[in-house]
Amino acid sequence: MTEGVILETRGLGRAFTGRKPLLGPATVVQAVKDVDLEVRRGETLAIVGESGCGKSTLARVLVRLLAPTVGTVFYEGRDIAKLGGAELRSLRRELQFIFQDPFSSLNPRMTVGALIGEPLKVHGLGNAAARRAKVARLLTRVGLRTGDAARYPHEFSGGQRQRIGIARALASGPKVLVGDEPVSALDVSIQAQVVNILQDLKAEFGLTLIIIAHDLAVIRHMADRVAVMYLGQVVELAPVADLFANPRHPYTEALIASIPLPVVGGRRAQVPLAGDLPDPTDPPKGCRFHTRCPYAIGRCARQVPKLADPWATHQVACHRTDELALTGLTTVAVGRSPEAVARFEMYRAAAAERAGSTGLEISTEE
Amino acid sequence: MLAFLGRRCLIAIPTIILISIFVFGLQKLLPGDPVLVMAGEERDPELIALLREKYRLNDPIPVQYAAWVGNIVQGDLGISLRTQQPVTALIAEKLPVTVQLAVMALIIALVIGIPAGVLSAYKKGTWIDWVANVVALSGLSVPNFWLGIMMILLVSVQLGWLPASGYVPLSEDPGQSIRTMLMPAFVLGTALAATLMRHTRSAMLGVLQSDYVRTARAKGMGEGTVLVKHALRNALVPIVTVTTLLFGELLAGAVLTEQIFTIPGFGKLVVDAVFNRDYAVVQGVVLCTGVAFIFLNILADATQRVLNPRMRQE
Amino acid sequence: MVEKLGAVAPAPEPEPERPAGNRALRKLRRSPAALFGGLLVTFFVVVAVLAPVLPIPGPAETDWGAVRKAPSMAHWFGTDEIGRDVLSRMIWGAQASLLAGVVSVVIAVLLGVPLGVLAGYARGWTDAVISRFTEALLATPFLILAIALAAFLGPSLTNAMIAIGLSAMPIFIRLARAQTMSVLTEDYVESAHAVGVGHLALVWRYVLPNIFPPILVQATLTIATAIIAEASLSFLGLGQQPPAPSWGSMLNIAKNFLEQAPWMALWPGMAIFLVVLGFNLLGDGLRDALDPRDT
Amino acid sequence: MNDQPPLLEVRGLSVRIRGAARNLVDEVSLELNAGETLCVVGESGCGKSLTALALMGLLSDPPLQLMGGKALFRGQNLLSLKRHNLQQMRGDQVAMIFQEPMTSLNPSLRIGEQIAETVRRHRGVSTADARARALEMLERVRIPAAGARLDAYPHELSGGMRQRAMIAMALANDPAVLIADEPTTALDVTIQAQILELMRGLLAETGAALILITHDLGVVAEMADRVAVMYAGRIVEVGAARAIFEDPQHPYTIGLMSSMPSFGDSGARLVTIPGVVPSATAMPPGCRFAPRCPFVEDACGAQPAAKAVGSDHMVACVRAPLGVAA
Amino acid sequence: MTTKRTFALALAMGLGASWAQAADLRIGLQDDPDVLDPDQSRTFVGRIVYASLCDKLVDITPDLEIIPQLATGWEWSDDGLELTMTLREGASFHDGEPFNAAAVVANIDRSQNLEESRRKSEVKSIASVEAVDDYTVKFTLASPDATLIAQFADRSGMMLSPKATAEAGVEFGLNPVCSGPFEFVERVQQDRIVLEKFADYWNADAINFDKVIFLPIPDTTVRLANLRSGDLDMLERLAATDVASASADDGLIVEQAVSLGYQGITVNVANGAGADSPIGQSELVRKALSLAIDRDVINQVVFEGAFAPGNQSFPPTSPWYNADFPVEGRDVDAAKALLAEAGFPDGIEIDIQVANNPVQTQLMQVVQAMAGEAAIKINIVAKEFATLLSDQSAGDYTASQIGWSGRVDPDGNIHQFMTTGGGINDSKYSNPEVDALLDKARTSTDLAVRKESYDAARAILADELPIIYLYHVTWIWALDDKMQGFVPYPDGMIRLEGVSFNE
Repeated sequence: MTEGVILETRGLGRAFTGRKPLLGPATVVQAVKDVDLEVRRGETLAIVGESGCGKSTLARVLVRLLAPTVGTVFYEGRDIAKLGGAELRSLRRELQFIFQDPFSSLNPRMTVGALIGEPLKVHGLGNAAARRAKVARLLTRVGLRTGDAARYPHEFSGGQRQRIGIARALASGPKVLVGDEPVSALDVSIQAQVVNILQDLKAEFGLTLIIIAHDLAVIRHMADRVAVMYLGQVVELAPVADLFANPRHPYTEALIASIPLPVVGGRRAQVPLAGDLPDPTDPPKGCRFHTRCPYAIGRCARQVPKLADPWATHQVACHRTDELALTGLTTVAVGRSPEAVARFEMYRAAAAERAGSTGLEISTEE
Repeated sequence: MLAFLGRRCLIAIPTIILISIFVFGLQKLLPGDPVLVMAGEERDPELIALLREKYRLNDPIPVQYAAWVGNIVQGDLGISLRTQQPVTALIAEKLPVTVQLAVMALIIALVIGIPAGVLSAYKKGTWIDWVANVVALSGLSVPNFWLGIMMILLVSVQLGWLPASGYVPLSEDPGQSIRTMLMPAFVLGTALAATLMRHTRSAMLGVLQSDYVRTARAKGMGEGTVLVKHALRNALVPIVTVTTLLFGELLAGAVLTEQIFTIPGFGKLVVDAVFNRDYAVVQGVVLCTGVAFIFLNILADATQRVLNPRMRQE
Repeated sequence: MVEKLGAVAPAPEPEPERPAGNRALRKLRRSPAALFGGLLVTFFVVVAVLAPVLPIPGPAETDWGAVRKAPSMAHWFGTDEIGRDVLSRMIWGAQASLLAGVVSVVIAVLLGVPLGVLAGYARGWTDAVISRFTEALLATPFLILAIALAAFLGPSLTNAMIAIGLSAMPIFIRLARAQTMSVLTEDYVESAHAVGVGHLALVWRYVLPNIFPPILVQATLTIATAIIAEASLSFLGLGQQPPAPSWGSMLNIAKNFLEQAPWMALWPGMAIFLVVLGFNLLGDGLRDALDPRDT
Repeated sequence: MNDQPPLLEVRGLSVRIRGAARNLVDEVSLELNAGETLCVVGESGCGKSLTALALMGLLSDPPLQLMGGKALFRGQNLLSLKRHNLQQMRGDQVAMIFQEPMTSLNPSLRIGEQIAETVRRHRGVSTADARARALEMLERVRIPAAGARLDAYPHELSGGMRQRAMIAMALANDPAVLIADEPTTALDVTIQAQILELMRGLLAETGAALILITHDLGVVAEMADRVAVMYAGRIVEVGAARAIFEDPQHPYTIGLMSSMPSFGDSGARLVTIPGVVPSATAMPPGCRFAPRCPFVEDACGAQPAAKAVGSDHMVACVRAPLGVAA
Repeated sequence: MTTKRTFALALAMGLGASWAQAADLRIGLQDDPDVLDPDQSRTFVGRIVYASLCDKLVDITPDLEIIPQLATGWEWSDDGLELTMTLREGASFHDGEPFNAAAVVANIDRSQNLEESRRKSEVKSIASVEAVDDYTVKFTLASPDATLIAQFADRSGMMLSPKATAEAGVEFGLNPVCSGPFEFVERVQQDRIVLEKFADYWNADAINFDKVIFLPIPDTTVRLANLRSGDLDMLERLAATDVASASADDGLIVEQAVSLGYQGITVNVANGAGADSPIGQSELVRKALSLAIDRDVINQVVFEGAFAPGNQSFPPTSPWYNADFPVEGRDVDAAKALLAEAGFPDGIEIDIQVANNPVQTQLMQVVQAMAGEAAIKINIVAKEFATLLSDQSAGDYTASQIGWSGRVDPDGNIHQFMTTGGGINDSKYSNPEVDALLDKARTSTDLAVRKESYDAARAILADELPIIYLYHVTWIWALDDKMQGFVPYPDGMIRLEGVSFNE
């Protein structure tokens, strides 16, 4: 184990087997394949990719919500598959998960207080009174009222529920927080509130964050490092600024190029990728991306590229990475008039002032 | 599809074995000595002993079960203790009767239930919906046998329109056959029509709210096309499933109806057999019904697959 | 930053407690059909409970001089085949019918739900065994099963209730199994795993409360079915035994006097119809009220 | 702007849930000129989809109820058409694409038939001709192996292909107006890029005008000629795309743009709009953004009138034009 | 409801009219008969079918006199051990086989020796039977048996084609071949039994129907409704409570005959642990119960006065009825006094089992109400008939409401119930004096001696009351008024000789 690495995977793979038909073999989907990843203490690692790339599966394997079919996950040097009893409980306490859908991930039959207090109860942390106090503290920390403890999830809006989910994840005092698309179900204005909270909490509790996302803007904003996945494999892993400015995998380039930017008359989103994702039950041989890659050569169809140099800061799995000059995202400037810029500043100041005067960035509903 | 059928049939085997155990257990469950009933008013002890021996009632239960299953595998369900007719023959004789009743009831139920359900869903929240729902719920709430009695009283006794009971084989006199079966089929069909109407309504409500119905409307399709081609066609998937399963229920639901209208079908056969302790008949009929029910289930699933393109390929 | 937010948070005002059922209750109260159903059920329950104190003749009190007399001022609902007051027997019979409906469903729920939850939760061979068992039970026609069981246990109201309960059990096994499996796919269950919630707590705090609404709806509707089933069994002479009245056994007798004394068949039939309608309406209302899709 | 009357002119469109106190869509007025793309942008629940459905006469009534307004299209008021005339209009002159390509196609009908039936309906052509047109449309939306896909069921296509089929269906009768409700939201970003590109191309070919409903400012910036920003059922700001992006005037528009994480300032705190969108049952009187607005003042208690702040730029805010003063 | 009615109307009008044909007689039965083999069958309705299907050696008159049928004459030897019968010439079986002495021998042999025969006890007394000539047959008895001739008036006397029995064996019932006025055509279980006129019947002139169709319709109301609607021409066992309305119906004829049987309460006096009860141990208690019951009221309330109140094993209409013991009136005070005398001044509680059919439970509820007024609390234990029977045999009961369908010969109504070791003596009543009297009555061919013995036994039984008799069923038939010539018989059978439609 490398110093500073809190979570590490080696040769990690997870397959899903379909129902076996009467004749012939069952269909197998390699949702995650050959993933070697280190997560450093205190960093925010983003895992990005399109639907079906295996990022959610990977997140679940990392916290032992799913067992890997091959490979190992090490948490602080220990193989989490081999943990049992007290060690497993402490793992559950230290690795926490935030779900994508704030509507379905909270038990509708439990009060908010019970939901947030549950991890404490499960892990036997404190007596009832202490738990109540802790719940109240957590609620205020995520910007809800202590009185909300007696209410039920359905009485809250999506953003508020996601805060409840975050408070619940934080209750047991985790070291690592894995968020599976934690803000993608939220509207932009609410998303910003939750992103801010996550960042504040990370700083306060010294958390390590692993964020699964498909929204590159959010990733650009939050992440320290980014892993790009395609069809179950990590194809590129790099510090965030480096990745956006100088992508080294054609797929990453395509992803970045596809982002529609909120700039009128700016760069139009490109269409560098033709066709659809291949059938995951029958992935292409060789480089899995070669069927859609504009730069593919014969070798790509035959040979599987390895994620080169696992210890480098910028890793990429592409045979041609050194010969290609790929385009990243340069600074995006909105052509605003000075009046408009001033207006935006005015808004920022007024919003901050208002948050200060009420003591809350967010006021509760109704 | 074949693979699907194969798998479903394989799964059905343990269930059928379980049913056979239930069915056989019924014999041991039913109190009262069948031989005493069979022996007649005088209850001659010698005869009783003889009958016990003849029907192997003295053997240990597992031995009896094994013998019974052995015979069934060879297509022999035994002999009615009461009339000495072979149970297979009895079943062959009664099945068409109950099937005719069930089919007629089903037709009545379909003719009433599906249009009512479609209309009610389409007119959701209006008085039409309200009336259809109240009528359907009433249909579900009225005890079948009471409805039967009341109808005999009204239609046969007071008005003399239809025969109060009995059965004429379809082959003998189709008109009269349908006439005698009409009232029972109606009584049996009411609850079914209600069930079907409610299922149709809920399936249609779901489908009518679906995006593709909205798409069809956005394309400017007429309401008739939307309702039938786009909505009902998709709603039919659950409706057909329900109907297939209901047919199984019908076979069972015929029990009381046949009792009241004195229709010599499956239901009457089995109830009389229970009361007469005619074990072989009870076992044979319940086993057949059970197996039929299971295959109807499989049929329902298969139909669903045929109707639903998403499930068609495997 | 966050500490600061917490520190200056306004003194939270204690919110009035709002249990989850409230919304459902409000919706239920807005549905005239459900209200009517509730009213019917309540009416029959009240009548059944008050039977001993109502100013009516005893249900077994006979009057040889008034056999099968049509409804009159003295006997509002007429008298029966041995000169008993039909109104009184109707009122006392309500006890039997309601009891039969409720008790048999309680039996079915208490046996069926744990089995169904077990099957849905444990999966694997446990599920296979329970499922095959359920299918076999379901494949045996309900009434035949109930008749056989009632015949086996001997004709009595208690045994009819047991028979109906056992016959209705597979419905609840199936429902509980399906609901459990669907609850288990919910994100909040995964969330519970992530937090480290144990199996028992998961079933107790997550599965049971969340499968409760559909079970409640099904139970209400099954009460309706069970009341009809009790009446059917009594009608065949396998339910409530004389001289104690039940609507089904009253019909059983009444069918012999359809011409001479049609009222004997009319009242019990109407009563069964109304109380069953009540439960059906209530069940429908509950279903709508508890349906999370339709807010 | 040109001097011709708009192709579609919406005035005072209002929708509410039956029996509710306030409108879900309140006095919405829009203009769509021939051949242009108008983007309606806003967060979930702002009424943008309801507006589109109302224009198509597709509001599910009950529970929704059209409370008033008119939508003049080629001299006809779409909102008061007889059912028969409306059906003739829909799918022919005005067509619509929906958000979920998964659920918006009929699962039990073949793709070809779903396109052909609208052709038959509106053009009265033979089955064979309609099928030929369906094939032509599938080719135009660049579905590979279009001939084979005619007889495919929707579930046999990928999400992107399905959305292409939807577009083919919508454009089959060469409509003058296409309404697209979040057409790419359910798609991955690379597929979204494909679809947006396709739509741009087809619009240019056919000259159809597009009302694009979306929540994604990036998509708006790429596609829009003009933009309408909706908040809580009302249009708060409307104008040429460049004006809206480069010179937004309404505090909500500013807040919305500020909340977006940009690709520049990694790690800094995002500016937010405090609070949450008011629920349908608790719409504030007056300016609906007032409770969340950092610039709120007493005058916001009254419904603000739309003010022109530029040649093609209207804002519904009492503080507009928002200056450094006050 | 309106829609339903219109719907039914529309369909009813669209369909054909009634299908009954002129010379087909349709008879509604209360039950579906069991196997149609006289040697094996045991149901009452089965016998109704046999009345048209199978001729017997002898028949009875409505007054229970024995008259010739297939036997034209008979003679007893003086010691009562030999019975010689002259047989009808020219009678033949449905399969064309001739009826003769050999056939009689074969039939007696089958009744005695077929394993499944339920007639064994009835012909037990016959030691041998021989064909003296073609049309004379001689029975030799092991001991005198006065009841034998009466047995020949029922299933034991039914003559089956020896060829058919030899071929079909135990399965004869699936296709019975006899020599009666009608021959078997088909049977659909629980639906119908169809018989067709036998052209070669010796008394064919008296038969006016081409076909007889028996239709089992258990529900009395439905049965009556079918008669009214014209789907039946006649039915047996009209409910007593329907007599008034059926009589009032111009289109119907009601015929009645008090049956040979009885209904009562059998008390367990010595049959295992169940006998250990006040009522089982004390005849005073049994008497008290008997006194508490008003048999007239039962008859009025439950049977609308159509049945006959009873207090002994023979109905009042029977020549064997003991007029010294008329049906006593109700006396609650006397009943209470008897209870007190028996040591139960505060009353007692008795469980009485009853078959769970409407009529019997109704009866017991009336009895329960009456007994209650005499401080006898009756708990009605309703059981299914099969259970009731096996519990009764096993002695697993205190008292049991059960009846007996009755026999032509008085012996059949009393001997097997009241003698020690009697076949169906479920109360296990045992009194040597009664045993002697009943044995004597059964062996004597002297009617006076028999009557005297039965009267003496009755005197004892009236005190000891192992069975508390309640009433005698009246057979009630309802016929369409186009029927004529029907004669009610106390055995409940339907004899079709001389019956016809009156068009």
